[in-house]
Amino acid sequence: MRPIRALLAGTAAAGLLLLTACTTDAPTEQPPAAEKSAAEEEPAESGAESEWFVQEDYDRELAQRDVEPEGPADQPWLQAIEPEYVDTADFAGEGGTSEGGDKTLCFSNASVSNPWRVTGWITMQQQVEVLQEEGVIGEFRVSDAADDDNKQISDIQAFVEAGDCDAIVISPSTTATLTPAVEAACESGTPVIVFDRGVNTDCMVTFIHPIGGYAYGAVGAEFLVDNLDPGATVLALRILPGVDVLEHRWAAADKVFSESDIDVVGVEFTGGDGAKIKDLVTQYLQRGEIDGIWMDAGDGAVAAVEAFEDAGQPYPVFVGEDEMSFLRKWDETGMTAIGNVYSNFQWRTPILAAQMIWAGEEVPSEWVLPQEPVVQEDLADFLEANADMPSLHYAKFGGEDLPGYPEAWTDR
Amino acid sequence: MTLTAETSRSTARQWRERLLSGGSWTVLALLVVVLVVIVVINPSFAEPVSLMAFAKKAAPLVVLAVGQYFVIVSGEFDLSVGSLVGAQVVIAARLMDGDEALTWPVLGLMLVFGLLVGLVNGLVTTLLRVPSFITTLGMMLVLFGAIRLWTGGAPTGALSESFRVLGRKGFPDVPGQFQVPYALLVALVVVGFAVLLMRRPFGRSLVAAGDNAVATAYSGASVWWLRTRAFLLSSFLATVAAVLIGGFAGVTAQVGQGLEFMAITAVVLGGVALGGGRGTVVAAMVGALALEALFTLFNQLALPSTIRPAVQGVIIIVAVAYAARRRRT
Amino acid sequence: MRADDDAHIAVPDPESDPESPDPVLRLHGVGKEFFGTSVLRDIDLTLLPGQVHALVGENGAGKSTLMKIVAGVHRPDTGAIELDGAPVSFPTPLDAQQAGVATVFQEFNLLPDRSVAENVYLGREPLLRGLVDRRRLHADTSHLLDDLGLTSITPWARVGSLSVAQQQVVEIVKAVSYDARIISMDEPTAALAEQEVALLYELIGRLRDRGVAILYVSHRLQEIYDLADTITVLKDGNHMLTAPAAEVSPDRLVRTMVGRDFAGFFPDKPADTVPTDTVPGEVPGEVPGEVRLALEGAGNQMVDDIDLEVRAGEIVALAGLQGSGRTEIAHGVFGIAPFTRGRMTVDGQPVHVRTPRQGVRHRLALVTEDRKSEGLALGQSVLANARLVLDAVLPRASDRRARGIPGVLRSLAVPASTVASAQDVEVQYLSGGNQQKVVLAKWLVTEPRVIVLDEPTRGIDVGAKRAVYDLMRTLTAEGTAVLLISSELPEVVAMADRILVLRDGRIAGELPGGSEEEAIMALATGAA
Amino acid sequence: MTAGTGAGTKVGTGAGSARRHHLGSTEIVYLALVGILVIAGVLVAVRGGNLFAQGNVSYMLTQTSLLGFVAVGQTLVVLCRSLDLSVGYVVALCSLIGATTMAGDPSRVWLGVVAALAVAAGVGLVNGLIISALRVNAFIATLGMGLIVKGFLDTRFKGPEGEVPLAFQTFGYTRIGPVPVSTIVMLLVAAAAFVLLTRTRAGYHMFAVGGNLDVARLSGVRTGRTLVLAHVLCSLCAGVAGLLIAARFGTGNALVYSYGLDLDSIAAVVLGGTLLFGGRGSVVGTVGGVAILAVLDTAFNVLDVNPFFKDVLRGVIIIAAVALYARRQIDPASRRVRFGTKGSAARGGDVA
Repeated sequence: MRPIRALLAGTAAAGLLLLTACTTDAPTEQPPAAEKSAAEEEPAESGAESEWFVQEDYDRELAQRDVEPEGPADQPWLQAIEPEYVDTADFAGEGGTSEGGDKTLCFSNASVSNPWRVTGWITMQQQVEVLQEEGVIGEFRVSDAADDDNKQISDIQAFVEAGDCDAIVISPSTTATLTPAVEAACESGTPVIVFDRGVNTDCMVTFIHPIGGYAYGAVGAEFLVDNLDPGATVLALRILPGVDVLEHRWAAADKVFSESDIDVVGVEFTGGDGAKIKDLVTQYLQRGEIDGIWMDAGDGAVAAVEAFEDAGQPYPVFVGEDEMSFLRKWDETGMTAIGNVYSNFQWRTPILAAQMIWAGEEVPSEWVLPQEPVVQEDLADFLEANADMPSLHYAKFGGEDLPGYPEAWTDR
Repeated sequence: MTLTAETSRSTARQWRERLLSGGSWTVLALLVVVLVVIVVINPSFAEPVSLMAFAKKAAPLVVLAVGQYFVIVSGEFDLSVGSLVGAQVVIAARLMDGDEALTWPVLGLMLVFGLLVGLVNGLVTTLLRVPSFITTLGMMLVLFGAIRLWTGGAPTGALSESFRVLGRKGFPDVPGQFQVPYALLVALVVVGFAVLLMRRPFGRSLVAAGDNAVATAYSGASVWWLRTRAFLLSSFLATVAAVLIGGFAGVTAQVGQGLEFMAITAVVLGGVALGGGRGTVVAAMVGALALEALFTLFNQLALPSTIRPAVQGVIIIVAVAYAARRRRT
Repeated sequence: MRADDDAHIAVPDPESDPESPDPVLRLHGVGKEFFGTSVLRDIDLTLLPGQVHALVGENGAGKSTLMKIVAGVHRPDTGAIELDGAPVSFPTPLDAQQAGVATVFQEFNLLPDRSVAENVYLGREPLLRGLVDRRRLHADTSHLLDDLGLTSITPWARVGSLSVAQQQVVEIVKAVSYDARIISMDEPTAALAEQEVALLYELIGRLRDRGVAILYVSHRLQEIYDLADTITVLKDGNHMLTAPAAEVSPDRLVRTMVGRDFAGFFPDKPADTVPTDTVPGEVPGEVPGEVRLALEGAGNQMVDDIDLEVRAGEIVALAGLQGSGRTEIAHGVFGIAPFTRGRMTVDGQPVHVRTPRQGVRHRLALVTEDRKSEGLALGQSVLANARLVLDAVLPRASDRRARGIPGVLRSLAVPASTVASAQDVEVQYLSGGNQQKVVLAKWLVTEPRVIVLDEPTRGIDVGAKRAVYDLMRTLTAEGTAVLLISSELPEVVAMADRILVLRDGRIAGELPGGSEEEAIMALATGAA
Repeated sequence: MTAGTGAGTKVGTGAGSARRHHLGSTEIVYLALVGILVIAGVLVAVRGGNLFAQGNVSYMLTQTSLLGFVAVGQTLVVLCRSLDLSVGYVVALCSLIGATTMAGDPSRVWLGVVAALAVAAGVGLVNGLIISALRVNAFIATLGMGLIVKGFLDTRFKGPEGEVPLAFQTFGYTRIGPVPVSTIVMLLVAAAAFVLLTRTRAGYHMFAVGGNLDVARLSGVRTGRTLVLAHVLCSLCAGVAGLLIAARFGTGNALVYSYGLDLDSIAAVVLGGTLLFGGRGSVVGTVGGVAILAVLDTAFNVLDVNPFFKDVLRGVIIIAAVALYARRQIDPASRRVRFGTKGSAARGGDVA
């Protein structure tokens, strides 16, 4: 970063903070936050030093990548890494209105506001249908919070209040904010299953998630480090700040980059908007070469690739996601790339977990699903398997054996 | 650009006066200052390739700002354009699903849909007398929900290559070399068309209606139809912008979000008065360019992206306050 | 009939009369200029408590300006104002109000969505322990209303739900609530129906009994004699007469009001009002003097049973008091508030004009009474305004026909510099006269067959007036039918071929052009 | 709709009392609320549920509180013919200021509350001053202020931050019967706003400023001060909403600004019968408007309706409601009528 630019940015930032000074008040009122803020005012955003980075979690997740998961290899959604099983016999047969079959399953969904969630949500519904056919599930009750934590808290409260849920599945909108509501749900005695993002409690019967954000972020960063020469430039594109799963991804990547010779020329928030991504990449390309792109989620990856095409630049080494549009673009262009995976098939697992809990089968208390990126070698297979799928579909959706396949995903 | 030398000479003085008299002056100065600072920081920005890339990126906002200008100058608001852009891109992607043969039929359908939205906005505002802020806010919600209802939450399908040409390609079509983006040509055509339209009876009546609806009605104008046509134009241009944005970057779930506020901000930055009757379409265009230039500047300054909205907010308020001060004295 | 003796009548000096109370408000030699034009010269006015002082005069005589000086809206350029014998000046209307000088303007200064009590005490709500004491608010209002005998109005009634007369009364009540010792009223009955006036009379009577000095501006002779103790007549900004009402006969009052030397001011009627054949294009072959506009039994909510004819080349004037239905006829003809009954024909063809657009299509034109709110888009250029009708109704022909605008503007004696910069200069920066010329121009370029001029010379300078009169002559010479609405009787008398006098929404009678102004006044006021 | 134009003919000295009673918009709002409750109740019953079960009722009430706070504040500024697009950001800001100041320490609760409200009031003050003193259009001023706060939030806070002590979380979770404490507090705030508008000079003056600025000024109302006060109070209400968020989340969260509270609150205010152009309206109506939205939310939730359909219906309802109010705004009484009419010609029908 050129000094003059940093200076200008610093001046602007300082001026701005002066302008917004009325909102910060005296530091004496916020002793715990005050020290941090000084570091954060620096224009450089260093994930590895941020409050989001926890070395212990980072190490664990990175190690988990190499652990052979337990469970059926052809059903990754039932696999678990280093599971510690808990006994669920207490929940078996007990609970609510129905004995044996026709249980009421309640699901509090954060939202279906992005393609990843839409794909997973379809998979989940298909899985529920299977169990409904089998007579395991009677009613499947869903509340969609439309990304509103406050509404989701109410939704969960309503499930608890209604009292007739035989299990409550929660996909939290934000980790920190839903903790009290989830705790309240646990206290009601109904088995609680949390998946995707976590909460700051371990009261639920099982917490289902892929390995995690650190692994996700590190995989991509390591791929770039491995495939780029020292001193190569990388642009990091992020969706938005403040969401833990996304912050973990960047924190890990930043850690990896900081330990390498890669030069991260920019970290930008894009909101996942293709137009903004393409514009940003184009502008970076005007200022110099970009050798690699790291993204914290695949939304709009194709727009980033196109920016290189339109600028007449060679393709970068690219870290995308297992979204079909990107996989197809990757195949088309033959660039060096990796399709990161935040296992979409995890949307099936909570339903199956509920079935297991009702049956009194033991489940892992923390159900860590495998999370394997799509690499060049697998690419052709995934493309073929998902040939009819829409462009914003996720390759590792894990619903191929469900009866609704493929129409449920193609004709949504 | 296509104006003859004679007309441009005769209008030059007139423009200068208008720019000095209203708030338009502010934004032109802002644009120049921002561009100069960008070039100082990064001289390569002045290269034709970079400028053309800037033009390509800015084109959709210019088109949207022109559409919003028609509505604002007639004394109304259109908050539905962002949702409409999103809806149109998603509709296009889903209906054509990458099929080249469907490009034109789908474009036709988009046009019809856009005009329908504009017509509803216009008629509800003028005949049912619902304030346009509410009408278009409602329309924004309806479009947002309906389009997701239709696609199950995330866009499906793909845009055909020929659909994307306008927003993505240029002439000559050699990547990385100097090219005149089609988006720039579209924007120029739109601006030219808008400038001509504003010099037509329709344009003058529209501004007059924004200035004094009673006097305009008493002069024989159908004010409701004038305003409805402004909404139709806004929706039509939102459709054009959708073609450009969809072409530029393809389909993403977030496409179009927040564009209504961007467009209104651009128009207001251009010195066009909210409430109508004052400001030129060229100033609205300059406002859009200034806003885009500002974003580019932030980028060039490597300003942390989190702080950019704050700087943007300060600049908008200061610019409008400055213009208000000028008008008062 | 014009008598020389009423030019200046001795003003009785109230101070010399031991019987009369001390004056509350005195104006000494007050004068006011606008843009170099003197609108008031050396006015003396003395208001006594418990007396109604009528201020009369034609439009443009300076009544409104004088009222606004009293109200603190304008400040006098010369002269002094004394309140209770001490000199005062009112920088803002609020200051005047707080000094006990309240003014009830024609346009309502009320919030329609608030209650009577809330309006009356706005800004001075009674408090009890920091909160508005609603009980006292209502009680005080109630008390005020009772005091004034206004039992029909409740303090909590929403003002918007009241009749116009009641709203007028609320305005006055608000003035009274300031403990106003002087209340001036600008044509308080102008917006009232006849039945509603009684309410106002009653109120004024009670105010007088309370010792309030009332400055009452009105055109209606009946009212003046019903209410006033003293009458002051203004004419062209000059103080003509102040005398006890009982001492001024209606006849003399009218003469004092209208008496004016206008010799040579109005352009002569051409010897022959029949259109000549010199006009190219549109009118050849027409039967001279054919009926252009005719109404038969036309009416709506505001006017009833209107029969009138305007022939090509003829000027027909609609005279009458403000609120008598003149403007409403114009609005009916032009489709702003269409007639709901009767027949209307243009050039012998029955027409239904439901919107101004249809009016323009039938080649009618209306120069509205209120230039600023109904006639012009003030922020737009002269040219844009001048071609507004063309743009709005005849867009295809607009560019071609707009080329004639500079010529039209020049023919109306618009300054050459303004014509040259017509494209750039916003209308709001023009003088009233030039603004009016722009309004006229926008209609002339449509080549109307019937033009309705509603108060075309109101608030414009003498030169512009003359231009308007010349224009009317030119138009009639070209075979246009002109319907003139005016409160300026000399104008009506000198310009019109026939005069229809309206009273309370009906035609009270027809007089030939050149009739005596007194005769018109008599018909208009119902004195005849 | 039959306009009572004919009735105005005899308006004379004795009118006013004889006028037939009109339904006010507040009454319409509550009628609509009852109607929607009945329809939703029946629909839910048909599906075998009970909309009025305790769980659903408390859900409904909980949904009202957050938007309720914001909408009550928004009512004040809308009455003044202004609007506030920054409320969403203020809510987020105050949730963070509150939570970080409390820092999990029960003894600092009051400090957190004071800090959050002080910051909120500061934002409102700046909003009000920009609008009244710098004469920047409220739309632009508050949009810009929202962006400024957003920039601050995104820069300063990297995610949920701060910790709310359990004692304060009760504000978000405690219920008395089916009624959440937060709803009670919201109703108290609404009641305070009601008192402000109906019992204080400041409130009276807000109506005047929104109704007709010139009349207000001529009557000695300090218009600028009134507008600033409305904005400060609006932001304060948003600040309380932020504290509620903090109490419910146990922490502060910047992403609250993406909930769309700004436009939702304006929609609720207008749905509650307050005129967007100021001068007419009530907090009671706003609470009704918020309740309507909450009932819809609850019914959709119980009926398991697609969340996107909710947006569609919400948009339609807002437009329809305002169209209905607009129809009723034409006051037949204040129109002058001299002669009876056979038609019902509206004056200047062409002027939109």
